[in-house]
Amino acid sequence: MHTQIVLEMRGISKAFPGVRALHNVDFTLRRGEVHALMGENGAGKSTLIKVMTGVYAKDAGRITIDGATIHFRSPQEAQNFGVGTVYQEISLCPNLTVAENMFIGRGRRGFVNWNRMNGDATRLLESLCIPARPTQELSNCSLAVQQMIAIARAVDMECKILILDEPTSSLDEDEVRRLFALMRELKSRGVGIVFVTHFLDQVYEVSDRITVLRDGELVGEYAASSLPQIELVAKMLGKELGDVAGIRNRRPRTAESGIPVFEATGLSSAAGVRPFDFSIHKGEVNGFAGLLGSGRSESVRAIYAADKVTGGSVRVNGKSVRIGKPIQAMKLGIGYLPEDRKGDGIIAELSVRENIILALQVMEGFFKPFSRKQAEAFADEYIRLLNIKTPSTGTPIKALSGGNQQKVILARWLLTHPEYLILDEPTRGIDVGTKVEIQKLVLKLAEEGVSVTFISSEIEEMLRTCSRLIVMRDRCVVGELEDSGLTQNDVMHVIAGGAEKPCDE
Amino acid sequence: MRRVKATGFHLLLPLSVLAFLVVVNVIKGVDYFSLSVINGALYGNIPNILFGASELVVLAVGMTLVTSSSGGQDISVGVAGAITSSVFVAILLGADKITWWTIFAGFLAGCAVGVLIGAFNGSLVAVFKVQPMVATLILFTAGRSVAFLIDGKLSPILANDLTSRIGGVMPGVFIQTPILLTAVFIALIALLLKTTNLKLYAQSVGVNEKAARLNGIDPVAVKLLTFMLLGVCTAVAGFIAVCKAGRHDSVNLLKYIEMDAILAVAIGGNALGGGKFSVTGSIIGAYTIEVLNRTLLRLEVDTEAIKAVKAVFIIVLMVLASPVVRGYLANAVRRPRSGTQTGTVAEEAEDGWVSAPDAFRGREAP
Amino acid sequence: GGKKTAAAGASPIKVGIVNLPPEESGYRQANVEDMNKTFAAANGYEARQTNTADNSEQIAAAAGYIRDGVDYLLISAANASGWDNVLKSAKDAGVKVFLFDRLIETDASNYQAALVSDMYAEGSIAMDWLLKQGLGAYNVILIRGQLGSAAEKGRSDAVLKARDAGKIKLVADGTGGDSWSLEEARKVVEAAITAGKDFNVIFAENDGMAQGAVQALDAAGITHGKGGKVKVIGFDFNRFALRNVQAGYWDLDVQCSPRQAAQIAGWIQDLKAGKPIPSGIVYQTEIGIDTASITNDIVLNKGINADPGEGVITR
Amino acid sequence: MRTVKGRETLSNSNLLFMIAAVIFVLMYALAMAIYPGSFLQLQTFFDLFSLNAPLIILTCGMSIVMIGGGIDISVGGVTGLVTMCCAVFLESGGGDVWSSMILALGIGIAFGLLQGFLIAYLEIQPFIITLAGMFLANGLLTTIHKDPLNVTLPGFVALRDAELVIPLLGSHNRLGNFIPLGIKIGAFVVVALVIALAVLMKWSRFGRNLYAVGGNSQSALMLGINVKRTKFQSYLICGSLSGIAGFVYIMTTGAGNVGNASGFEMKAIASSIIGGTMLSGGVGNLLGSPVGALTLLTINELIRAAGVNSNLQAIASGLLLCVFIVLQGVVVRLRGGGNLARALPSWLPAGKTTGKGK
Ligand SMILES: Nc1ncnc2c1ncn2[C@@H]1O[C@H](COP(=O)(O)OP(=O)(O)OP(=O)(O)O)[C@@H](O)[C@H]1O
Ligand SMILES: Nc1ncnc2c1ncn2[C@@H]1O[C@H](COP(=O)(O)OP(=O)(O)OP(=O)(O)O)[C@@H](O)[C@H]1O
Ligand SMILES: [Mg+2]
Ligand SMILES: [Mg+2]
Repeated sequence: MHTQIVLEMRGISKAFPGVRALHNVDFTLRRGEVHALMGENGAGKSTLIKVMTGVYAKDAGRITIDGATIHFRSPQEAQNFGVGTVYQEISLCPNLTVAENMFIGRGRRGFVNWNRMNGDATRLLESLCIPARPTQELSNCSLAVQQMIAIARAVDMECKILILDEPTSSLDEDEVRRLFALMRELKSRGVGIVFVTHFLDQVYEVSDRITVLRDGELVGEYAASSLPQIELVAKMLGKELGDVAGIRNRRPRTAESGIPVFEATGLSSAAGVRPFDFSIHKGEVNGFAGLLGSGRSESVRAIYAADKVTGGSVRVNGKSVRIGKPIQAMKLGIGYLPEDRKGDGIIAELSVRENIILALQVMEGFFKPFSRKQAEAFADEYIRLLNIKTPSTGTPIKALSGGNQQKVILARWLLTHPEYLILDEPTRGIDVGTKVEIQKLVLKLAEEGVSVTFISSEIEEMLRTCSRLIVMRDRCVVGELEDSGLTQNDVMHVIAGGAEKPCDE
Repeated sequence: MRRVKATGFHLLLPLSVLAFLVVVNVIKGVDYFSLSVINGALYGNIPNILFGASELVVLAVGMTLVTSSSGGQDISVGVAGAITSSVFVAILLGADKITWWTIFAGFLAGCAVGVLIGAFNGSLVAVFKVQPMVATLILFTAGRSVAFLIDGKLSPILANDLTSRIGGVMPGVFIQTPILLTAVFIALIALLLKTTNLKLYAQSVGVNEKAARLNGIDPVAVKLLTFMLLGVCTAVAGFIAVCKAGRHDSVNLLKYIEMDAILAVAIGGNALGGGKFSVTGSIIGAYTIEVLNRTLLRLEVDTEAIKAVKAVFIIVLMVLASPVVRGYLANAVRRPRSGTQTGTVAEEAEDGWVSAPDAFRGREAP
Repeated sequence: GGKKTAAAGASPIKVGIVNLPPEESGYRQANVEDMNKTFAAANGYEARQTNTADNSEQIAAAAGYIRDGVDYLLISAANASGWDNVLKSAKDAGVKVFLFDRLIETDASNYQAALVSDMYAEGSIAMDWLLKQGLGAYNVILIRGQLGSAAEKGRSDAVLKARDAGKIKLVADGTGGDSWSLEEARKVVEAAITAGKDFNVIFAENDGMAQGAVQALDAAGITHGKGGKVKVIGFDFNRFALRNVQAGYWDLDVQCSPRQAAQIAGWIQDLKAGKPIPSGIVYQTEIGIDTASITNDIVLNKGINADPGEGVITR
Repeated sequence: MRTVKGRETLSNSNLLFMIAAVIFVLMYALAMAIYPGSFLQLQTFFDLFSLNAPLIILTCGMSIVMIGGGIDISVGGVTGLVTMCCAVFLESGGGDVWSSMILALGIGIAFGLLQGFLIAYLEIQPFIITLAGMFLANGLLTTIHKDPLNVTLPGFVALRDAELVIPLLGSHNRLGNFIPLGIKIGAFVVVALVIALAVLMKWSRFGRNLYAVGGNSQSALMLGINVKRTKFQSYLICGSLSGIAGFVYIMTTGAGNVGNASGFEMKAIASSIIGGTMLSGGVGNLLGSPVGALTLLTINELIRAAGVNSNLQAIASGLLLCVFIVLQGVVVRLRGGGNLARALPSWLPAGKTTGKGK
């Protein structure tokens, strides 16, 4: 019996055109442990995983599983070998049913037994409390549900290695808790689990060991118990993290007086959000709080007219206006960073440069293209400002790591210098260091007089930045919380149902 | 980061294909490039190629735009060219006397009809969300009859000096007029792409329509616009074709050119699934097809076998240029120097070379 | 042809016509027009015409007409085979079938009569004329139409036979493709010119391709027509082609008449009157016209499609 | 605990198929009402199958390739080539019906193998390869034999003329004679193939994998599907079907001919799409393929029955096509405003989003 090691990667290197994503990285996974893989955006975590599962061919290095050297040429081989993976960007097929997505590509049977598959799926969905029907088309499920389905699929595979790349990025606390319970159970069965996340608390909650990557190189492997959080952050960033606590003090006061920058009454949209009132003042930062699927995204989409607006009136700086299309919102100084980065945000094939200048360019108009030089200058400025890791401004955005893609979209809106900026989950998939940077940025913007609506599934993060929280449940606004004394518990209480006002039809 | 000046990497496919064909031609006989002056115009293989490919080039340009924004192809371009040129001819023959002005007016009317046709196809695609190939199937089915009805009588004849100069050569000008018209057209398209955001808009819509809309682009308008531009292209192509032929043959004018136009776009390294595009590539692609056709004639391939030989040519060229084969070659070249030269390769990606041929793969970020 | 005037009040003769689409060619346009004009309601017919180049659609249409109960069925088949069943059901239903322009490979008892052009004869007319020109050497560029089509087979046949007999030399053998394309024909000639080939005859299997070939000659500064270096031969009797011949710009055009309607209508009237009519294959008589034999009368009465007017040539 | 609201939604594949089917049935019913003479006869309906079996078979093949996100322009060319090869073979004296069937299938498979390999494993754009495939087939055809060739082999002629006669469902002809309903073998081949392929696409591992590949090939890869092999197989099936269609073609018409099945690729694509398959992949229902083809054919029959003027026939069929397409678009749009378009802008019909898998 040769040790407990199930997976061993030695000297892994992988280069993409223009970047060295991995350089001589070692990674060891033992049976029955949860091993967190940590690092900043673009550190190479996802790449390491993809090299392991055969999505990418490695340039150098050796991978052994259970002592045997293996070389997967496709994810299929990895899967057949007992490696279950949930990739960072949900990789399911939107046109298949939920059940199919759970079982496709598995097993050797030549024909599908729909009854049995749906039955199995129902059981699996129920056991994990996933609110979806097996016969539903996947595209009808929300992102979170899709993520849960992907996890359910991987978990169900009876694998010896389970890899979870940021599985929790769009889950709520309840679901995270359930996922962790599941991970512990699998662990007890001897499964080795690789876990990637940017939530430090979560790391410490489930992980036994932590491997840190930085800029594609191995920093080290540590036992979770012996690595304090501060030190972990320092190792990830290669420097000490600025004081998070300091942020809170600089929280802006609500500008109570004066005309709101944006004001809506009875706004509703075709996506199904109930009519709601909303306003934001100059320099204010507010946010929508609520459980997953409570309609936060839909509300801000209604403000930006991303969905068809079906009712309500809107005033910008006191003037009554009609916002029927995103371009009208943009012209009024509203910017919107969408929640679904892949679907609504990036233009995958276009370059980082084009992605950055897109919104400003559109506002300039069809007949006023920026010169190449100007565009480069804009792109360079924001790549520096947000510390975006990209080989060049000409790289297609799809070649960037998830977190860096998010920064590009943020840059796009900052470049338009909006008066009012809506950020829906801007910190999803963003590393700790940058997360703090973004929070600081939001507050700095507010100081400069920009109004910001900030949505995050981390209530703590919202508390740190927002001066006012609008609470939603079941697609309707149920309350509003203000002032600095708020704690996470207060908010949870309101969200959970101590309703201040009933949800009226 | 470093600026890489290497541009045009995406043109490798069409250019290498073209180069290969030229080499074949030169091996057949070194006289390939010989030029002479006949009747006051340059004559030789090269002018013949430029002359013969003019309509195809024009249509390939428009097809590229439509492909980019809508992710589909317009199969009615040949038919649309027949209709627009029938309008042109009708106006010319309706006038008392054919002057440069009537020709200009007829051309404009043709363009207007082209825009209308584009608007019709475009609105089916953009508003009713019909897939382009099916939307344009309507006109593909009905169009030649429409042209026939506009002609009124059968195959009207354009026997006059002015149009035959447009289809041939102007006195005192060294180069055949269709070549010049094509050059002017290409220049105008270059100007259009330079002075507007058409490329950015079309690509954004083609790659991710939802995201484009959230950034203030109106996908419906952009698709309509590209279809209308293609409509203008069909008018230009029809104009050149009918002036060349001197006769409006609603049956055969620009027949089967749609497949060649689509092929030109593909050979140009553009993904037929939409998104990033290179007009230059398509133009080279169009000339490549013309050269290929003439190469087969020059090699005196058996008439019966000519299509089969053409197919073999295309397949061999595409295999040599395929991403996989290219990947092997590139690896063989890159290996010894890996890690150091990052620049050019990064630019590769930017110009859509890497992603271009994935036409019908699911497009999305990794 | 017979002049027909329907007896007033008599119920119209029901005719179903299965033809190729007018979009197919100039020949077909003339043919379809001719059918429409002859079998018009004013002449006492109730005619329906289906125009498609698809064999199965044609057969379906014929079957449909039989079900509709037509008296006569006129067929110009896209495809020479596959008709047996439908022709039998026509016989069962007492429907008289006339074939026009194109033959069907079936037992002659399955139809009444077939009125067609003899493509082989057309080729021979041209070849015989050519060999009488006393050119010394005959270096021919052959430009074929759609390979495998009846016209291409028949017209090429004469050329290939003459070549095999050593009477002519085939310098280039090209095709205008499935669309009998002017542009393609031009390319064939251009290729021959740039390759430095010596030739003195262009045998183009239709007028459009002959025009393309002539354009190539003009661009290369090679003389043609009456007194020119190259003899130009076209087919189909388009009026513009005849005018070119008349102007001495081309040398020969061979007729291929699309006007079968009058003849068939005559037969129908004869049948009605109880007169005997021919059965089996009936060939139309056709002529070739060169610069010497052309007259305005021929252009106006025998030509098809638009007339550019006397003295007008197409460049 | 959140629960799912019990709204049952049709998948896009089924939705588009339903729309196509309903519109087809309505159109046929309307035709029966207006032109009872033609459309009330059952023979008219069965002739649609008997005479157009090759097209319907090709449409099935095209749908399969399109569901996988590809396209095959060569189907018509291959079908034509097969008819000629079979004709030459049967007329050569040494051929018999069974070996000619194998020959037909063999040619189809050969094209499928070649094109599938180049597209799936060398990742060349399917449009270029299959267009070249069409040229290749056309070129080989004219090289082998370019004149029409009637097959006279008795065994084959018997097969060609064979039909199932159903006396009860016949009708009276012009002379009052009773003509029983006849159904050709091709129609049965079609029915058998459609059922087999629909089962294949719905229940087989290959079928489901192909939907996944068409929906989002990247995801399909990550889900452990052998994307290349799946694509390869789809072209192989399409090629084989072209071979079968070729044999059925010659079985219907009895001759090899240059013009056989030319232009069928466009008709097959159109039929597929009308039948609810999306060119962008991942959406489609094999049962829709015959419906799409029948829709196109019924449009022809309608125009014939109406006796439209020759010069206007193409225009009329274009207009009918337009009406049909717009109707389909409108239905999808209306439907798109409902359940499917949850988180999407309402103007964006649901079909589109799943099609592209973005
Ligand atoms: N397909 C690709 N093509 C080119 N470069 C890539 C590709 N995938 C990743 N990279 C590059 O490799 C580096 C590592 O990316 P990776 O996705 O592994 O980061 P990560 O650690 O997962 O970051 P994040 O936390 O943001 O997800 C990045 O610089 C990225 O730009
Ligand atoms: N693609 C979709 N298809 C169907 N229903 C959806 C989809 N996306 C969201 N929903 C539903 O719409 C409602 C509101 O979703 P929304 O995304 O606005 O919620 P949210 O509060 O922003 O939550 P999240 O944390 O997921 O962003 C929920 O009932 C959700 O389940
Ligand atoms: Mg990652
Ligand atoms: Mg949300």
